[in-house]
Amino acid sequence: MAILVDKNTRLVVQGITGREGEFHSRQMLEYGTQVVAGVTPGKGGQTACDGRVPVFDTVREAVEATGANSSVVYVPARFAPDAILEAADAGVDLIVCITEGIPVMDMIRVKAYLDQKGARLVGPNCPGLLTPGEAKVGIMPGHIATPGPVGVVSRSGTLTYEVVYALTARGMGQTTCVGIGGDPIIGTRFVDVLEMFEADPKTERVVMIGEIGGNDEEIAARFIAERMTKPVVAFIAGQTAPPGKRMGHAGAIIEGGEGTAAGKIAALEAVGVQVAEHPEQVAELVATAG
Amino acid sequence: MAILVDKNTRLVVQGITGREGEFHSRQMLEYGTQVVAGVTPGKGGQTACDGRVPVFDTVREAVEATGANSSVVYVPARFAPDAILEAADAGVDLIVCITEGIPVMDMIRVKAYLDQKGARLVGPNCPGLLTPGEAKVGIMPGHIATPGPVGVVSRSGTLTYEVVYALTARGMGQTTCVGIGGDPIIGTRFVDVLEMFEADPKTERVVMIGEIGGNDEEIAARFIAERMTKPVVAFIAGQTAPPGKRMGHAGAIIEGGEGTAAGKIAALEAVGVQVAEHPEQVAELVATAG
Amino acid sequence: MKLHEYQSKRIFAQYGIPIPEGDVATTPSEARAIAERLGGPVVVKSQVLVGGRGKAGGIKLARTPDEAEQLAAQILSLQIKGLPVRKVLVDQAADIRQEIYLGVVVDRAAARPVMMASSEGGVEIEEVARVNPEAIKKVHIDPFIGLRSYQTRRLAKGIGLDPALHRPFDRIARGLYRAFVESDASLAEINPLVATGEGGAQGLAPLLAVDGKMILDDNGLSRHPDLAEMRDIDEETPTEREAREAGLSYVQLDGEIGCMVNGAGLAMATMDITKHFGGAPANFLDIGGGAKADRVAAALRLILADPNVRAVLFNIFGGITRCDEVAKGILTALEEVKPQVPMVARLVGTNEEEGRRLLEESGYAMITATTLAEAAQKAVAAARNP
Amino acid sequence: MKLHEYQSKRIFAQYGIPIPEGDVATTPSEARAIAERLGGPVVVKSQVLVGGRGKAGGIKLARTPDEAEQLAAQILSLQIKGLPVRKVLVDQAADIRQEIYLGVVVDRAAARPVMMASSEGGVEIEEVARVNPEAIKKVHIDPFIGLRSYQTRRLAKGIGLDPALHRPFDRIARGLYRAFVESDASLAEINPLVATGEGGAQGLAPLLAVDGKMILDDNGLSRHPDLAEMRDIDEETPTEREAREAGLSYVQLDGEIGCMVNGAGLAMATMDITKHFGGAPANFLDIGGGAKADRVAAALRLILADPNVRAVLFNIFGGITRCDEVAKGILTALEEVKPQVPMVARLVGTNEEEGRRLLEESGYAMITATTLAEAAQKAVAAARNP
Repeated sequence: MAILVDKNTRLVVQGITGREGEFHSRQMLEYGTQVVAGVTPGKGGQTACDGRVPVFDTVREAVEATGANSSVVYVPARFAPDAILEAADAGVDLIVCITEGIPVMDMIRVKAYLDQKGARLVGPNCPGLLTPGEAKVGIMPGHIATPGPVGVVSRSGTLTYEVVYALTARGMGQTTCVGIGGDPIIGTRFVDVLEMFEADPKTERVVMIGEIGGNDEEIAARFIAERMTKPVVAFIAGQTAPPGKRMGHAGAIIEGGEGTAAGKIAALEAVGVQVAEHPEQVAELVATAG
Repeated sequence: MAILVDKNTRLVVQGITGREGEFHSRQMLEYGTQVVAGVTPGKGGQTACDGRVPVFDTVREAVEATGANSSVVYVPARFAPDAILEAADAGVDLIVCITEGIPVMDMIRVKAYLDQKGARLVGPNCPGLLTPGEAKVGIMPGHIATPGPVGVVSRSGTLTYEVVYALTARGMGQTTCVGIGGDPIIGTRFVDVLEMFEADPKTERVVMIGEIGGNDEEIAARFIAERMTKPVVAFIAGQTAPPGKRMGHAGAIIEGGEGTAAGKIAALEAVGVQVAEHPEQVAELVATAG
Repeated sequence: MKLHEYQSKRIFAQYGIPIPEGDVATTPSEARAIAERLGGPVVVKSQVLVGGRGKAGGIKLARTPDEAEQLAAQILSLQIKGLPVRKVLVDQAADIRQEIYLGVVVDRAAARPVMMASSEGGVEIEEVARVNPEAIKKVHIDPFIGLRSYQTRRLAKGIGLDPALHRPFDRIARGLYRAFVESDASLAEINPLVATGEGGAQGLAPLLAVDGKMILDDNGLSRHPDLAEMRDIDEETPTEREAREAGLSYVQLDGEIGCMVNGAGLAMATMDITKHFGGAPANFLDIGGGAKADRVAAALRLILADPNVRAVLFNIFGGITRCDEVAKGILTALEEVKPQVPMVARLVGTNEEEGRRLLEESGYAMITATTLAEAAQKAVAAARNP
Repeated sequence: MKLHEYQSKRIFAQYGIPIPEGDVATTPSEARAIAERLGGPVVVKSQVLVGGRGKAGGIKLARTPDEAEQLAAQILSLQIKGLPVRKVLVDQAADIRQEIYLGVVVDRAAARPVMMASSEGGVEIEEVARVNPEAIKKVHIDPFIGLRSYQTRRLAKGIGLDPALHRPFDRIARGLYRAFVESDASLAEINPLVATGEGGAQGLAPLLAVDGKMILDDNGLSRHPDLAEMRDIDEETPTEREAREAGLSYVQLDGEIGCMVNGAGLAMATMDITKHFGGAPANFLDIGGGAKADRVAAALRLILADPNVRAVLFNIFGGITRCDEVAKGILTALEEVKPQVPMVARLVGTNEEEGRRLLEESGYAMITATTLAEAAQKAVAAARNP
């Protein structure tokens, strides 16, 4: 078992003929992901990745021809909202958006529409999902992960790799690694993933990697206190970040005295979550958590 | 039993201090409807109908103070979309909009929003609802109806009164009379009401009054064939209407050869519905239907 | 409210839709001047608010300004389906490789706009729907997220459009949808949308809206004063205009029984029953909900202004309309207009006693009836033997 | 991107929000001329992109043009929180009966905009939230149907606004929301919105936006070239500007260890761990996903331009970014800039072998590390003993 993606994931890649889209499609194929279709408007009928993936003009055609049930979006920010909506309208269950730089107002509308449709979005501006040994969707480097009992959820990209790498190095494999993205408006939030990990029989321990900005970690802390039985270890990036400055991610900013790393750490520790002092320490805490 | 409105309806009147709003609130009170609140922005704290109905500035306040569960809208077309949305946001179960002249694009947006919220709208541009002996909501004259086993649903206003009047005159009372309105976009359509009548144990026979324009009657015919066990008698207005001319109602127009009375009559007769030749004949057919 | 072709196309142009160069003329010499300015062959097109202009000889190709002047003179002297041609549009002739249909209407059952495209342009869409419904491709449009490019791509592929034209098609389709929404239209149609064989690179439009049509939602007009001004008063009969200005729904028919009814459904039913009993309605007339005396009076004046009317049938079923108000209106009008035809009155519902009392006490001779069937029969009889 | 008060208020005015008469001056004599034109008392307000202008002496009331000139001279010579004042706004002074707060921000948890109003205007909303949270009233706004009048009525009642001001308040609130949406803002705020005691009848605004603030979503700027032009280049350090133009996320800090990292979260974590091991980060620097060699080179030049930097820490975890590309970028930059400080490189993930090989084969002296902790410790040590 795992969450969100697994061996049964049949993936359509939106923007497959773009540089990043093609590069990561190859990586996903190599990892063993069932990349069943690609979409690039105007290139329907061609193939990508050395003839291994048929390309369609629209997601609907891709879904009809290949039975794709999930999609990953690599198209530029200007076209990404359209791509997400297209996937939702074509009826895929899971949409993973890697693209960064989508305006917040666009995402507010996209999310409101997806909520109506009941489609699940992960991202945008996220590294995607990785269920070790089964499937990877997105851009996470597959070789750093290995199957095992730890669920990982993170607002960050490369910081996630850092933690997963350390877990793997210590022999603690993962059920699924989920990058939820660093934007203010995201499709799937900490609590959504925590709930899935709590329900997943294979997941025994959970790692949550947060950062400054917003109050998603505080909401997660409440959820952990009320609903989680499995141990959670956390890390919060940005203890040295000055207020009022956006730290790369559109969502990573301390505003009006809210969203500080200190506040988040306090909220998590108050509900019994162990919070690591640096990324590699997460693995040590997971090893002893319980 | 009845559908949509009954003795338990607790009604808030939006636009109660307007001329029509106040007039019909009095009529509804006289009929025995529980008119528990009125709303007119800026007149909160006053009363209407000789002190019998408290007036609030917003529907939310009215609902909180009085437990209103239904609303009826008498405000001018310019403000009616806002009034409907306000009622939906305040959580009332049923919204009846009497107002005519609301632009179609406004209603498309309002309906899409209400569908998300799960709120039921009847109308706009409709005469409202009447459950004889229990409650009337809207502008139907109460004295023409009497309790009994016939469910009445109609796109028209006064034509409904005509038919109800004839039914009552022949001793055939009604469970509920529902005016769904004559606009192209309406909250509740024939099939919705037919389904309720089919499920209502007190309703034994159903009268459906259609008119030219659209294909709601044709859709109803399919529903009747597939799902209705109770006999249905129909009348379709506009047999003498020329094509391309809007006959009063925004929705009553024969366009591109579609929406003719002849087509609707044929569709209904094809599924075994008796179609009256003139309004008063409906009562005769109901008396012998079964 | 219908817009003329030239009005519709000017609106389209505001939304980035390429239209042919052209202008409107009301005289042959103006048409000549436009043709001279444009250079090359032009199309001279009658501007009347009915279909079938081509078949009626209202659309002609002119190779020279001379010819444009002659053809404009000819077309400006036409009557098409009873409407005099008062204006012609003189457009640069387009090189036509392919004709497409593209239109937006409201799908009532889906409660949202639907865009339709067909490879069979230049033909009425209803005709295509009858003969070759498969040729019509549709996408429904969510009112909140609007028409999206992936939807226009589906349309473009569906009608087999050259992939090189997908992008201009997308821009035009989204422009048309915006024009539709922002004008509160109930129809916005480009037919034909023409593939010209030109490349975008030369600055010439590869797709061109050669003909256009818009129908506006009357209920939305009050918030578009600029569009409301486009109303062509020549296209309404004076009676229809008077009715509209009085807030009445009125449609002139060719029968002899004038009908005044409250409510559109009941007005149609009243017409129907008149026919059922052997008469013919002279009009559809709905005085609307809650009509006051002055509106009723205006309605009666309209009916009596029709020389074909040989009897008047009042059928009022009071709800939001009060029978006493209607009676007052009738009496007000009768003081002014001295009708030479018999009148049958049936007033039922809200304040019906007061309404009947007012009519009875007025002293005017008025036939009364209780049921609609009775009223219709009496009106038919009265029209035959006044 | 933050806008100045005067820029924000000009945008508000485009949405029908009444603002005081006024104009911007860069010299005392310009300020005098504006005060003369306006007549009566004026307020001279420093235009800098930080809060606390009032306390810093950056906002003054002038009764005469003479006084306006003097005060402008005084304010234009100030530095507020390190920023020189280069412009003043000279506004007609308003009669202040009541001060209200009105603002729109994005509520991340609800995934929609929220409008907040408070009767305690003129104070920072964060301060009100801390001291008297009950005074803040909120309504969430559906992105599809927008802010509705029944919602503004709830706000107006909630803050106890005089009923006579509900209509102007509704117009202003809906205008502010439209300004927010149509500018792709992440904040739009009027503070204070002032009740002037004037009646609308005299043509004077009963509610006036005396101060305004907008922050724009950087991701939305590309579709608002008019707004993008409003960027005040004086408010960025040259380094920050260079970073922005190179597509890099860069924030200057005051430590001694220059950090180049891919990914914002990892960049923050790298800063944090540097501190954890006793060092201090000189900057936040995210080279972004999929960075190419030239962007990496630009990043390295930025870091080395900071004279405080005593060691450089490269922490690259390859995903969409390839370690070989990063290595090429580092080498390109090194050819240009001859760094005098030690460098610690840690490259893991996609194409890490190729990246390491490139660095090793280049011949530059570079300290390498496997774990982040190791890299941070080595960088801290290297900075101390170069």
